[in-house]
Amino acid sequence: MRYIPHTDEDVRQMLETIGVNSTEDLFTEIPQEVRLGRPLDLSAPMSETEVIKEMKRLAAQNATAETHSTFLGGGAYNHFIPSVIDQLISRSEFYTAYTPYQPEISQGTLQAIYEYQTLICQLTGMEVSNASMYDGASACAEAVLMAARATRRKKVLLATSLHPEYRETVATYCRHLNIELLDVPYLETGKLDQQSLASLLDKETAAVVAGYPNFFGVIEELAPLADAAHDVGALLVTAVAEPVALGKIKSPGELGADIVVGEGQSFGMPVSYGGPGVGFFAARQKTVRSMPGRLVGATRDKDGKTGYVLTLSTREQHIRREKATSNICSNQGLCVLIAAIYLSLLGKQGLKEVASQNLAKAEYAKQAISALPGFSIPFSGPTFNEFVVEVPGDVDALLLKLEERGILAGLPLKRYFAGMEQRLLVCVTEQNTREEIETLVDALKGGAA
Amino acid sequence: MRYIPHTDEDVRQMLETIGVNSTEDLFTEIPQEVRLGRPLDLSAPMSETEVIKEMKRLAAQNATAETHSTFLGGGAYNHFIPSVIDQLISRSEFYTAYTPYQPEISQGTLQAIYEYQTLICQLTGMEVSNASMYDGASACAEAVLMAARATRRKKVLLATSLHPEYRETVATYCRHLNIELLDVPYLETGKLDQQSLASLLDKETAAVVAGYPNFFGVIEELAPLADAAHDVGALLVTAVAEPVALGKIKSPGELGADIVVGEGQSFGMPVSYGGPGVGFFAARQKTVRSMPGRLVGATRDKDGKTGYVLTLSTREQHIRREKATSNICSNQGLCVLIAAIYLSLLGKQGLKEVASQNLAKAEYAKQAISALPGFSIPFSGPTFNEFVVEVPGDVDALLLKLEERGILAGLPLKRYFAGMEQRLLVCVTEQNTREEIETLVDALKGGAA
Amino acid sequence: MSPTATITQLKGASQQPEAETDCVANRIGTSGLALREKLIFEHSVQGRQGYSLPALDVPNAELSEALNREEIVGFPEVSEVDVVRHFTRLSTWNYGLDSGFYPLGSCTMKYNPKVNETVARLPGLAGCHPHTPEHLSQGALGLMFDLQNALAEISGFDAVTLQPAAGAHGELTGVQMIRAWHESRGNSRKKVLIPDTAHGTNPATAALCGYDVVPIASGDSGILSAETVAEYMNDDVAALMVTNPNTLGLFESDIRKICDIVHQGGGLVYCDGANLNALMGIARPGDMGMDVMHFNLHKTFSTPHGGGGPGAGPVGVSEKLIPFLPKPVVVHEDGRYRLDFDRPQSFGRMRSFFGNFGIMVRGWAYILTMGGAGLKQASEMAVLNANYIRARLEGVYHLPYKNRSLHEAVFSDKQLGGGCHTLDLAKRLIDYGYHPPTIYFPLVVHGSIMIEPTETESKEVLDEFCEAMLEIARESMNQPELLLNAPSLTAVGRLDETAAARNPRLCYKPAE
Amino acid sequence: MSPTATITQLKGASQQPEAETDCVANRIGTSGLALREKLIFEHSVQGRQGYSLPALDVPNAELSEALNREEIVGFPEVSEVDVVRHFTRLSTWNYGLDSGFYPLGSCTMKYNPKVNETVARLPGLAGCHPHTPEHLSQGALGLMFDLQNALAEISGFDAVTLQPAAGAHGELTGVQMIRAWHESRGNSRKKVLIPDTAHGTNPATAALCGYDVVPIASGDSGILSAETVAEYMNDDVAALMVTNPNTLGLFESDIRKICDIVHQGGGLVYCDGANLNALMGIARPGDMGMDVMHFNLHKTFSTPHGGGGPGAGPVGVSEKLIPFLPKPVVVHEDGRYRLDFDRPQSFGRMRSFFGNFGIMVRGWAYILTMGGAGLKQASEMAVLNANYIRARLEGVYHLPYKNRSLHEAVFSDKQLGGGCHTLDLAKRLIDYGYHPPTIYFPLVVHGSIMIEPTETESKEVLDEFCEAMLEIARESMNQPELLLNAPSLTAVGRLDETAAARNPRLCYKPAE
Ligand SMILES: Cc1ncc(COP(=O)(O)O)c(C=O)c1O
Ligand SMILES: Cc1ncc(COP(=O)(O)O)c(C=O)c1O
Repeated sequence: MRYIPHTDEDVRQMLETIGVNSTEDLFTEIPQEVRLGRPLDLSAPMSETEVIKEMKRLAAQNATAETHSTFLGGGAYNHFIPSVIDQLISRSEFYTAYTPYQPEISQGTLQAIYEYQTLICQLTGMEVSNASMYDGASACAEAVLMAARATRRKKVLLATSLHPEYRETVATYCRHLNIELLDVPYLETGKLDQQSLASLLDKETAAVVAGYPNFFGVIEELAPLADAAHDVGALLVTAVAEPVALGKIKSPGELGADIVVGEGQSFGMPVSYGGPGVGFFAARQKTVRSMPGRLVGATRDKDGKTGYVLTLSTREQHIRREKATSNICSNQGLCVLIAAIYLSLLGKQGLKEVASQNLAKAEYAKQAISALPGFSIPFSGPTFNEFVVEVPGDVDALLLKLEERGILAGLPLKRYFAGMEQRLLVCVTEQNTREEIETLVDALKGGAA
Repeated sequence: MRYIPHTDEDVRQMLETIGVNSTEDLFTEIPQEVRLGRPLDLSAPMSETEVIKEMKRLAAQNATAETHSTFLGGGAYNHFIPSVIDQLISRSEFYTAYTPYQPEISQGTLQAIYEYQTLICQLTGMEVSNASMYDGASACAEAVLMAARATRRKKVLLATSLHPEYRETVATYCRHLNIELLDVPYLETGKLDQQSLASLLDKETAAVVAGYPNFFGVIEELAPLADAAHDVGALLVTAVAEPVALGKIKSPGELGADIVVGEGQSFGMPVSYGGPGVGFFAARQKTVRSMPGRLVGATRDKDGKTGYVLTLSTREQHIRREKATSNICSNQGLCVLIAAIYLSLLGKQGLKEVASQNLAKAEYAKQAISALPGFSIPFSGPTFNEFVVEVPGDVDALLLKLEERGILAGLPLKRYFAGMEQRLLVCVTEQNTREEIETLVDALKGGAA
Repeated sequence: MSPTATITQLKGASQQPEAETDCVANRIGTSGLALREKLIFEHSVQGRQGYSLPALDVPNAELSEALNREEIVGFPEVSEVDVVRHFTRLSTWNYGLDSGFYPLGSCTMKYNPKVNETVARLPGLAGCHPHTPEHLSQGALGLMFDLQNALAEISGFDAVTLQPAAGAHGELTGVQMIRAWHESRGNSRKKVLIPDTAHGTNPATAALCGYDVVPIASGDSGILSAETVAEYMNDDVAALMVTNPNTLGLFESDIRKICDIVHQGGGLVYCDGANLNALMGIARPGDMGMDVMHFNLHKTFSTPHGGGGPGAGPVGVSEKLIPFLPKPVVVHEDGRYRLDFDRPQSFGRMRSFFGNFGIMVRGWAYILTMGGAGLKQASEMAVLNANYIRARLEGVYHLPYKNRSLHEAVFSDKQLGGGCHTLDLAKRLIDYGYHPPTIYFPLVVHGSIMIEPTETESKEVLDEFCEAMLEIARESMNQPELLLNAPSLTAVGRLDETAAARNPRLCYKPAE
Repeated sequence: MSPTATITQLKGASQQPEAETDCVANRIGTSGLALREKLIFEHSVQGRQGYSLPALDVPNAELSEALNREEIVGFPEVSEVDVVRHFTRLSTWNYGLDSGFYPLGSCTMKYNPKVNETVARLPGLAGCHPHTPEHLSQGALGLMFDLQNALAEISGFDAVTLQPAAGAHGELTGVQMIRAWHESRGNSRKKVLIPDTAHGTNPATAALCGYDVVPIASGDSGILSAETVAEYMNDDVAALMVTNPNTLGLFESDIRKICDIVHQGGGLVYCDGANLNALMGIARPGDMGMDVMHFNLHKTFSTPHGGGGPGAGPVGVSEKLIPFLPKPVVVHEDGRYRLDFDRPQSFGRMRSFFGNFGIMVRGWAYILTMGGAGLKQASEMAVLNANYIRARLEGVYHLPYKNRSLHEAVFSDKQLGGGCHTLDLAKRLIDYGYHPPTIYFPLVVHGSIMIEPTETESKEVLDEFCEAMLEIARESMNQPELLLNAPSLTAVGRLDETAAARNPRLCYKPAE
């Protein structure tokens, strides 16, 4: 066994030092009645060759952006990943380290997190960012809990246009905490209905939660939402499932958001069947002590040299136990590093340019599809790189026809929304060439005919 | 340009410091008449996305062991490459460093070379190894030159069964140095003809050069060759194109060889269309000062700590210029590291086991093919993981038929040897499963029918 | 003679700085060249670029001015080489498992196999979009299905969900199911019992599910007694959360009886499976009577910790909890794998999509590599290693609990000399070239030193480490300042955590 | 007070060891934790394994006893984790381009792009066997063909071979062709002219082709004058080997005239193309009248040096040398790529197969990325950087040649104080966190300090480096022992190279 170094002689000597006769004797505290009296029913050990072969067999059964033209978004996005990233995160000092509990030999991780926190603040327009949550959905749930803590209120208004899996996660997290969740409907623009919002908001309301862009790809107008929320002392929570948008659309912070959460997968992580990505979480300075999750701060050593440490940990479970702001312990460490590298590489110009390309390509596709007979764009609001399409005929049959042409045309919305049997969420990123888009349009046309 | 950091402002400031007005002014020493008065006729710069796409397009046009069952050897071998290797050689401290001229910040490279030198000595049964040559063929050529230097003789006997490209390379290197090359024929066993050898050997002979195993996969009997050579004061040079064999067959050193060279690609390097691999070069202690190439030696710092340095460099071109033992400067550094990692992972047991598997699988294939009607094994000598097959009918037509079944069945020998129109060199390694071998045998049978 | 010359002479003489007198046998740490590196923002120069994009091949599009962002203020502008050097240098200030021994107790810092990294990067696995139709993601679904089953077999549970992203997330998933089960029976119990040895995530999780936490003292032996549990058990108790082996490295040998008591009282038993590395192939929490347990793939199943994640925290449950599993669940029907969303009793979902799939791939590669026999051997050797360290350090280091240890050994700093504490020992170990053990946890041991070697460490490594520990104990008697001033070899010295918390600086600002 | 306490106090006081007083502005080097590591052989324990193989699925086979090897005496037996930690630790004692500035003159240590590493590992490129039939390796052949053409365009030559594995190998290839050309004309000239600024590989190569080397003094200006060449030229001279720009970083501005003289005398001109990074898109050796030149893909075309290789040393030739190119040559006919072996006048082959294909892939990725415009910009910025360093250091460092520098600047140690030499400066730069420049080459400069920054370094890096150089020059006056004892921060100090050569220990033996 190449991962276990013990030779028979090692074992003999070690048992002797311990003063027992066999490894069996080390387990005497485990009563016989709870022992497993048989070998585990798993396959025999495989060699490295065999493991790779088996994994390639599995991999070959999956469609990817290499095997298909893909227009899938809806919470996970195909963006270009610079080669630099994998080389840097493969440095074992990063990926084989634990949480940086011992700062003197973890300055690499700690400085990288500090930089990530700063980048997230700059991107979202907020003042403090934590060191990550599990994903966008759980970050959103934690944001709701934080809003309830910070306002000491128990009512939360969730946009119906928020990513449905974020909504489900919020509901799960809130279920046993006496937090009441109410839905805010959307309009024909695909944007949140501000009138309904006004009628739901009151002095009991802890927060309003909206996607930005929302699940339909529509860019919400945040400023009026923030104003409405603030008027009653509630917080505005925005959830950004596609943060590349923030290269092109105003930051939630600038528009008045109080907590900004989202999914960072777009920043250099592969779609990886939905994980791991990284939940980002940023807020205002004044609420820092009710934030969930780890925080890295700058400090000094005894000689005055700058260094970084985990800080404000009295908010956390390992100190505060049942009174902690969250139960989170391990977060998405290495994905934080990926995001920090990606954002450093892209930088001020790059993120703007990649966002502009997403916008332009999606717009190009949207216009072309909207011009197809039988197809329409049900929501009139401005979109970023995703938009909803109403298709003629049977969606599933259409999708199958497109698959035959090597195209994954989009996400059918019927799973999430009753009454959306004919709707697809189509996502176009900088990875889709004009040619691919034109093939898609052509195939939709042919498929619907 | 992401590799060039200069902004316009940087350039302006730098030019000012230099005291010139434009970058153009920096090139004043280049006369106008030799200037290129036009842009280079190359394609426009490509983004990373486009470069990767183009390279994938090219890659998709090549057959590999992933797309075909392959039985190709003849100087390059498909062996399993443990994942550990790529992770370690991707550490930038290794792969982005230069030759370790400054030992105090190159101890990683230097210790790894020292370990490689030791591993090569242990494997070949020799006393000193250099830090690598370009490949097996050029190492073989340098061995001939060294033998001539060491013996002050000018006649060298080359086995006809030595890899033909090694023979060509030796001939090229010797052409202008007054070294006479004579061929030693092979017998029906595929082994070198000792009687012819005896008749060619004389007091003018610097060296006898034989493959081990030879190009036909046949394992030469080295001891009598060594004795015969030594009797007249000549050296035995053995060239090992497939060093995995040394896990299973006696070391050339034990059998009396004086210089052992070979190709190390089998030790963890991909076949990579023929390069880079690594030429290894080992000899006896007494001839160390006439060895070509770099050598690493152990020494101490001023506090007595052990460290490693490039040494005996008075043999080399940068000190001795035209009197150097070779002109080599850069060698195959990173491939040395790969070999050191591979041999450390495999170790004493592993190299033996992988060699045994190669032998057993090749033997299995050889027997099955020899039993096919119309097929025969022309050489009777013992082989390692390659053997020559005499096929019925047209070789090219047969190979094409096998390609259609996804099999690269072997290397046709007619390119190298007149009179071998019907012969294939078939190689079977631990990477070929029994199933693949059986499919090969079946396809040969069907293809010849 | 110039003042500098004097210094140089002093250095040359017997009074060498500590960093250079490293004559201690087997001491791995020494002093070497380190490279400083500023913040990435401090490298920024207007107009530099570290990226490339294909030219836009469609007409440009613009947003209305109200939506359009002008600039991301503060974002860096750097070249590719800046980024590469920056993060390369940062990495060199870290210590990873591949750097050396990393005996963080409760964290199971076992070797992270490289083949796992290779397969997780296969385009067909890393590149599959979570919304890919099921018939085009059979490989991903099949892998998840097989992993669910393997984990069920290893743990003795009846079903497994792979959704949670880490251990604590798994705890929350588990306790949510417990609560859903109680509610399905019209039962609204309010309390969860948690021994004082438990990890902080246990009480925090219970609280997140709206439960009141009732701490139970573990007592002198370090383990829970059935009697104590019986005392606490009543019909307001929804569950007991127990870690087995517990965080002292001790097996809860009354566990069967304890489970019976809780069950008889109408409660359920949650198992914190962080320490499963002691038990594989030997005993199964499901067979002990526990109802639900989280795994940490990033501990027991060798996936890398990544400087704090991503991990994966699958949860196994007994039959009765299956209806409450989070959605979706991977099922196998008619030779096809499918995601089952139609689970009316499910308590909901814990996150988007299906979990940290990339981590599942690594865990599955590990299970395939080890096989059943290999996993058992791993547990045996992990326990052997811990007991060996215990045997070698016992006496010199105070061992508060005497029961046979399983995968980890917990000492205290009681016998250190010179006013040195656990923190000082930890920092001194850094100078010796080791990552320190977990310290000050579990809370029941004052000055706890929690050492978990795992099975991937050789006797030689353990011997060298034990020598270092023994040497440091001697140093605490004779030269305590070596501990009190440690670490002395790292590029930054002991950092002021109090100052960091008093005046939090969490975000770089150019003026800073 | 114990003696240790005294030491500690001394340390705390003003007389801090040098390693801790790094208050020099912009000093990158500092002291940090390093980990020691023994030889891999010293980790060996009988029975340990670092590998796995599938079970043998065919009957075992045995060799006769006469052939069969019993054991590879001395080979290590270690686990996978041993190997990973071993080489990881070794790597940390190295300094790479990704660690920091690496101004090795003549080596063109430009940034090694990461995308090149990615594409070189594509299975379809790395996994193609050299004996694959041509119709199944069109991708590999096409890449080689396009690379040949691109290099020809960049250099102004008529054809290019990719076979040579490195620069010196390319030189040998080139001089072989020169000799073959002479012989084809019944001409057996015996001499090759080589200026004293040339790299050692030039004379060594000429000698390997059976030529006598005639050194030519480059004279006061550092460049060859046409007159001098005319003096040496006669009908026993087969060729002149010249590096342009030469190793002093100076352009050989008489080159056209020199080529004419050599050609008129019946000889050919070889160009050592190591310094092509100064000329791309600006001037082409082929257009200057040179007949043959090697490229170093591992310099000009950004492929990594790998701690000494592998590189690639393609050779470009003018029309008249095409028949003599080594075999095979990649040709394009009827829309297909093919290897042409049928070249009767070829001088032979320099190695197996077609060259270091994996390096060609990287070089081609670089050319695609840069395009023609990018290559020209690279050369311009490389020259700008060298001149900037020259301008900043001139005066403080002695500059032996005054002609305008191109891609590198060569200083001498004449103006260092305190008995310090180039070697001391080099070692002191290490303490500052830099890889030293090339030293003691070219030989024409006594105590040569040869600095080649390349275009991938920013003004900020150059400024910091220049500050360090200036500071060290000051130190040489005021505290020369800082240079003489350098490096002081590395885990090993200055190594005794003389002892190494006197008593060579080249191979580990357990008794050692
Ligand atoms: C005993 C125990 N329980 C739970 C956890 C939490 O696991 P995670 O960090 O994966 O959320 C840990 C982690 O250290 C632990 O040691
Ligand atoms: C001027 C010059 N010529 C030739 C060479 C030899 O090149 P290589 O090391 O690639 O063989 C070098 C390498 O340093 C060089 O600088």
